Amino acid sequence: MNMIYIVFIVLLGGALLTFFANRISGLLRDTFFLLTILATTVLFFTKIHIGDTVSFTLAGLNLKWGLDAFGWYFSLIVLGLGTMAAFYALSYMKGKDRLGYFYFSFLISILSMLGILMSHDLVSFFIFWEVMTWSSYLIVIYSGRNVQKNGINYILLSALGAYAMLTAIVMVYANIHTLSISEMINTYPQFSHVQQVWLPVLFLMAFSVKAAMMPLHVWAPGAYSDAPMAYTSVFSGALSKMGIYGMVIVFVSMISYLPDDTLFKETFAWLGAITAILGTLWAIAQDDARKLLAYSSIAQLGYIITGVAVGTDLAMLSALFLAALHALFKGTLFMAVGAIERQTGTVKFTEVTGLIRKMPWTFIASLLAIIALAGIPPLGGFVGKWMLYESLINSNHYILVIAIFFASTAAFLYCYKFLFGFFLGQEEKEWENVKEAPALMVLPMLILAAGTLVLGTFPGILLKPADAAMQTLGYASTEGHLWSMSILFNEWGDQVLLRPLVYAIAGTFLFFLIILTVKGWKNTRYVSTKDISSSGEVPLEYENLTFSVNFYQPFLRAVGPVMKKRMIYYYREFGSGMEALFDYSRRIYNGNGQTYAIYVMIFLVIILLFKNSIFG
Amino acid sequence: MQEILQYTWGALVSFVVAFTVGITYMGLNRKITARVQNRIGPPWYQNFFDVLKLGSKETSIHHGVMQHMGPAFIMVTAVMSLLIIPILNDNRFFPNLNFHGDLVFLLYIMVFGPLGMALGAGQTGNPNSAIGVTRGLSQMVGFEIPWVMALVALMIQYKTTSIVDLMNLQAETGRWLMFTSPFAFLAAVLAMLGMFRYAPFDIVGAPQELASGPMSENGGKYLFVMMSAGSVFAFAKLTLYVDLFMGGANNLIILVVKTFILYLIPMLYGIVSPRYRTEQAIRYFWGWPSLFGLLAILQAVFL
Amino acid sequence: MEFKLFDLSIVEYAFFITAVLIILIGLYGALVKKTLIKIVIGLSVLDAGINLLLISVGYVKSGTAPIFSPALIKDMPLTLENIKKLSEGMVDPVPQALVLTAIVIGFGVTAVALSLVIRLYRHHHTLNIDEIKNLKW
Amino acid sequence: MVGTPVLFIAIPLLAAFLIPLLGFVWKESVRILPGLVLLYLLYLAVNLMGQVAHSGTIVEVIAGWAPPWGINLVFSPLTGLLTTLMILMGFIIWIYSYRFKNIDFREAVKYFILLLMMITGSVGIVLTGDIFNQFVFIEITSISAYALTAFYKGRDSAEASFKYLIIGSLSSMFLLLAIVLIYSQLGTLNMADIADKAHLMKPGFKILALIFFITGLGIEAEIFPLNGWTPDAYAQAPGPVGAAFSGIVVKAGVYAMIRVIFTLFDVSGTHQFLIIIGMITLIIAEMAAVKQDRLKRMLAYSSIGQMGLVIVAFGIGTEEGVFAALFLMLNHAIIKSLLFLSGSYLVYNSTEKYIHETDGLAKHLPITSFLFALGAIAIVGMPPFAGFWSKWSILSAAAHSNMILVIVLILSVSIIELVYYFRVVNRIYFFPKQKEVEPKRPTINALIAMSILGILILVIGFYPDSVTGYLHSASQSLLEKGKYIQDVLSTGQLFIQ
Repeated sequence: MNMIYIVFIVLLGGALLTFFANRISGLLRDTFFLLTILATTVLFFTKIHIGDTVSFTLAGLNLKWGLDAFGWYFSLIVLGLGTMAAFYALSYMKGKDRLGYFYFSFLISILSMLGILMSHDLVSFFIFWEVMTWSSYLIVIYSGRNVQKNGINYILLSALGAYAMLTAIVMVYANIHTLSISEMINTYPQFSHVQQVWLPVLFLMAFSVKAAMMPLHVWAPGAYSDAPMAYTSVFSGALSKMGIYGMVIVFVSMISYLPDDTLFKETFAWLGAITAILGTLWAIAQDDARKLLAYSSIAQLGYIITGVAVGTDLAMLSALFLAALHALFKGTLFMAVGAIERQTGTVKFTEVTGLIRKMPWTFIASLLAIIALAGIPPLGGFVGKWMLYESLINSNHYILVIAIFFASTAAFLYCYKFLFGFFLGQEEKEWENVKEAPALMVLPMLILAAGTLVLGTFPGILLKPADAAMQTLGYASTEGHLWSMSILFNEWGDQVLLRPLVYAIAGTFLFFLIILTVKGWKNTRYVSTKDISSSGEVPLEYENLTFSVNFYQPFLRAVGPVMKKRMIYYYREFGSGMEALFDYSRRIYNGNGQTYAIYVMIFLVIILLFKNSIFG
Repeated sequence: MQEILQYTWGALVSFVVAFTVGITYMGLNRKITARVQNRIGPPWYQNFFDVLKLGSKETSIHHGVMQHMGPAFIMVTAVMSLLIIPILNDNRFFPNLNFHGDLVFLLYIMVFGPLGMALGAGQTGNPNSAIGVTRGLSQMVGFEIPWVMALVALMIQYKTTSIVDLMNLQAETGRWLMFTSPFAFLAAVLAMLGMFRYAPFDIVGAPQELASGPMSENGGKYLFVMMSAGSVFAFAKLTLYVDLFMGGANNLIILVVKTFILYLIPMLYGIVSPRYRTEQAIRYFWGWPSLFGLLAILQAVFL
Repeated sequence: MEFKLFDLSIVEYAFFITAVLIILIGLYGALVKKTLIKIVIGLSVLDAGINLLLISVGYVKSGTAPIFSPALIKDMPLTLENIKKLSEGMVDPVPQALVLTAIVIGFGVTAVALSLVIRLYRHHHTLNIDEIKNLKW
Repeated sequence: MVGTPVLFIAIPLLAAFLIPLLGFVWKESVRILPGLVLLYLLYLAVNLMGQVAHSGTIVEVIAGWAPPWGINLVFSPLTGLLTTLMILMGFIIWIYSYRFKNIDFREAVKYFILLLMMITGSVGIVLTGDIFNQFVFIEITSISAYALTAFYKGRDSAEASFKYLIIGSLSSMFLLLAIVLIYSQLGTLNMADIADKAHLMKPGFKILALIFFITGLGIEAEIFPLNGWTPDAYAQAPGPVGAAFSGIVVKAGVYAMIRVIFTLFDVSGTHQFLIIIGMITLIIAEMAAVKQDRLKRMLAYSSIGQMGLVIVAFGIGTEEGVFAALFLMLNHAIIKSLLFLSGSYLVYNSTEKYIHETDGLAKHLPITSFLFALGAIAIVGMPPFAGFWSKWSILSAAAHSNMILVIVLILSVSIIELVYYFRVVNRIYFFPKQKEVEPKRPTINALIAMSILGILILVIGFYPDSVTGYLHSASQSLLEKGKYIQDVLSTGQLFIQ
């Protein structure tokens, strides 16, 4: 039996076993869960090789699964983050109920993502896409908060996207009578002009929903913040990347054929940039850490979309690199929020402060992730952002550069808010007894955060598979070509130019740190945060010195006009309008049997009147 | 090894130069401000005493690791900017880590230190620090827009992202960019007003209101390092402007003259201005300066 | 056998017109009258009209009963031609069979309807169909 | 040969009359007998299906009168498939309702007789080859359905039943009118014979007859605006009867309508008419379903919508379209029955059957809730469950006929459908339980019945090839009109010779 089947069977069987083991004992369930995900990861990376395929027939359709370098790159994200999140979940979810259900959905969503990456035909792609939707939906509603609002929003928009994709798929199937993705791409230039425009539009609709692009992003803040944090890291880190995966395929294989005057790429690049800007602004306004990170995810995906849409070699490389990096740092951050939620019971910046001394490891992981997110050298985020800027400048998208730059500068605001809100500031009595999260939660965070650190100096680790993925997509590219793409890479061959800078930074930092530490070492002592000077007075015990409400009020006042109404407001208006219409329409059934009989007669009379035009 | 030693020596010298000049400028600022306001004011070398006093003071308290590291962060920014920005045209002595694309790198490294310091300020637990930080960050988002626009305009116009290239270009043609790209210069200079945080953009530290904001819990060695870093950073920024728009400098004297002339702009503007609130400041930067930035880009694209 | 609807005599027309009239009366009763009993009566009238229409289709003027009695057959061999010849002048038996069935069905439906009316009256204490609208929308 | 098609009608009718008699001897036999009958018929149907696949359509002549004079039963791949489906659904519903009216013996006798009659009538509608005979079976089905709708005395069931009865009487009137028209023109009642001679009819009469048929059968097939009775009847009938309505009775109605349109007449424009009317039915029903506050009523509207979709698929008219329609009929029978069966346990002790009374029942009725959720996910067409494949085949059939608008409309409506089903599922799983609601644990036989349906959903979902072969031959047999005529009439010629 082919290894591809075995991986899927292991995942599905493991999911079912985990689900049923829940009835027997918690330990058995956890064991099954962990074994399944580990076995999948090991099998996948040792036994499945790039180029393996299997094909079979189902319901008269030829289905084909296989792995290529592009899929492999994304599988790396899925399984890497998935494994870490699985370890994290064991500890995070301890003591909650419906665990069988949670682990089952978790594994099924991993399965569906692998399935998407391995599908070589449209039907299995769609099937796995939908499985991904409902399995993640199950987790979104797991907590039971706002299921009717956020859950329905999520499933509704996902369905909108999925059905757009389904329309495109049946259009393709009717045209070329085959479902193979590569066939579709090959025959795309021969499609009629209308179809050439509509196909990518429909596909991109589906993908932009999952990638949370404006204006289809409205589900994301609610869904990301409602899912348990152990899964949200996968949700935002890996699942949203499936949208990016699809977008890359569509952009590379379809839109590049369209004539330039359709402005397709420009529109999309701008939508990505607007997503980044608005996502950032809304993130700044949040007081709930989960919401903040959710909007931040939307914004980060906006950068990636821009990179994909611009589509030059370097832009694509940066998008792929950022996609993996986003998984690393956003995974870490969501896990950190989860850790804080578990230890303190709240995730509001306005409630919890001063955790740095209580949860130092969580703080270190968050700090690294935040630095990577902000794109500050020397961490990995900078490399990705750099490539993006460079590709935008080289391809003459100047205004876009400014938009992206604005978004990433404004991102510092919420980055600071995250760190300050949780870890810094006054150490209040209320949180005196908070302990560091268990090792099983801290370690995955630290490992992921360390990943961003390593990638800052050695991005080649990730750029090589990304380059291989791009070769699969048809970018004429060799390894030498890759290194000559960006000025960051050119002189050191396989490593970046930044190294001496990194050494200089580290050297300077350490030098001054040592000065600061050595000077007056004996005399300097730690004092609590209550012991501060406030205009010469010593603050009293009861004085509230925590600053966390209306954190960025001045800034939000300045950008007020753009943030008056949220996009979801318009959706809500539309939705309630539709519901009113539906409510009105059912009044046709007014309950009177005689009226129904009269309907029958009216129906008959109408048909009789128009029988000549109906039955020509 | 020889090379590294030489670089380190050069770095030290440039640091000392930048420190001296920066502190002097600050002293001059106090003096001139006083004269304009019809006071006598402290002598121009007063700031040297201040720094020396801070450096020699015993520091007895800190509020945690981040606060302890904060000044080091800001120092990294100052030193790195100094290392990346070429100090003199065609210089042999001063170390230079610049590379193609250092403009973008600089944009990021310039916010690295303030953020690090902001973390330190945050840990002190003084609400004034945090309020100051939020104001500072918000204002930064404001002035980064015209600043980036100006830089992007330069990048478009001269097809390079390297400072050295821009300096060489000015040396070759003999024309300063402030004349060939006037709008970019205007936008950059207006953004500089925000960078220096003198009035009307001094709400970040607003001494009367916030007890000097982010700095408020720091004293002794911490404030010493911060002040030093501030002066070095100020000099580095002025040098950058000189390099970009005023043709650089062939020796230190010319550099000092040009930087001082530039420095007069935020200083004099500040003396005669009241204080903006944060949102007013942000809107200010997104008004005329950004318009100039846009004009600069249009000029770069179409001319 | 050739069956035609419209080349018929006045008498045969009379059947059709009567049948259609009865159907219309039945429809009127079922669709306009508000009382449940009247609606049921209307439905029964409707049934009767349809049955009349059905039977009139098979009507042959002054036809005989469709029975191949020994007297009729005598000693003719039962070939197709002979059967055809014999059956000319007989009324068509099929509609009669149909009508019988239809009447039985109509009876059943009326019985169910009336029992329902009783139940409705007990439940709602009214026979006005406009007031029996608990189930709607 | 294990048996002939006539047994499908004869045995259950006989059993229906024997039930009360045997009940005097042994009370339990009232419950057991229908099951035995249905089990035997299921065995018979499966056997005959194998035989049909092997050696072609079986045509059985009743009482020695050969077609076109006598009544004949046709067991073709199409009718065989539907018969098997109906008997299977009947059997599952019998398992489910084995303990129904456990205490009240007289009620149980009535229930089982009527249920058996309804199943027989529906099977008869499908099997018969004679339009008047079909009319009789429709009436048998309808009368038992009226009675079953009014089964519960306390509720508003009599009202629902009476509405059903008014509309049903109109339906039978139109059917008889159509039959009169055809008989007066062609002098025959045999479907194959009518199909053979249809071109002899005057076009005006032909269309008139078609319109009467569409109106009459459209009432049974629940097309808009002839479906006023449907939500009331579904909502008021006992749970298993609702399942039987959506799984058995409607299917027979749709079959009759499709047989008339595809085989009896071929009038141009009918297919477009089907698409339009199906589309309107689908849209209005799904729109009405969104704002329902009663569970079974919502399911009823959903059922109407699905029937609209079936009619649209038939209207596409290609082999693929017919295949898709039959696939959807199959899936809908299974899934909607599951929804009705599990749903009626969720609102078991409630008089008003409000949706909010199901809040938080997942903790108390885990398996029932799970099966309901499975059905909801399956019916909106989420892969990898059964509903997806039928939706896929409908869409691809529409795409092959270049009906983009139809695709867009179907998918838009699917989104509406998704919303209201998921709202209910969310309530069941995540809302706090209402205090006054007392959940009723399902009996073991009910659990077995629901589980069978759940397993069927999974089997078809993961391995659609298990049914597609039958569906393909069924759809071919519907479209090969000439073969149908020949199959039936050749029996008659054989008989004469």
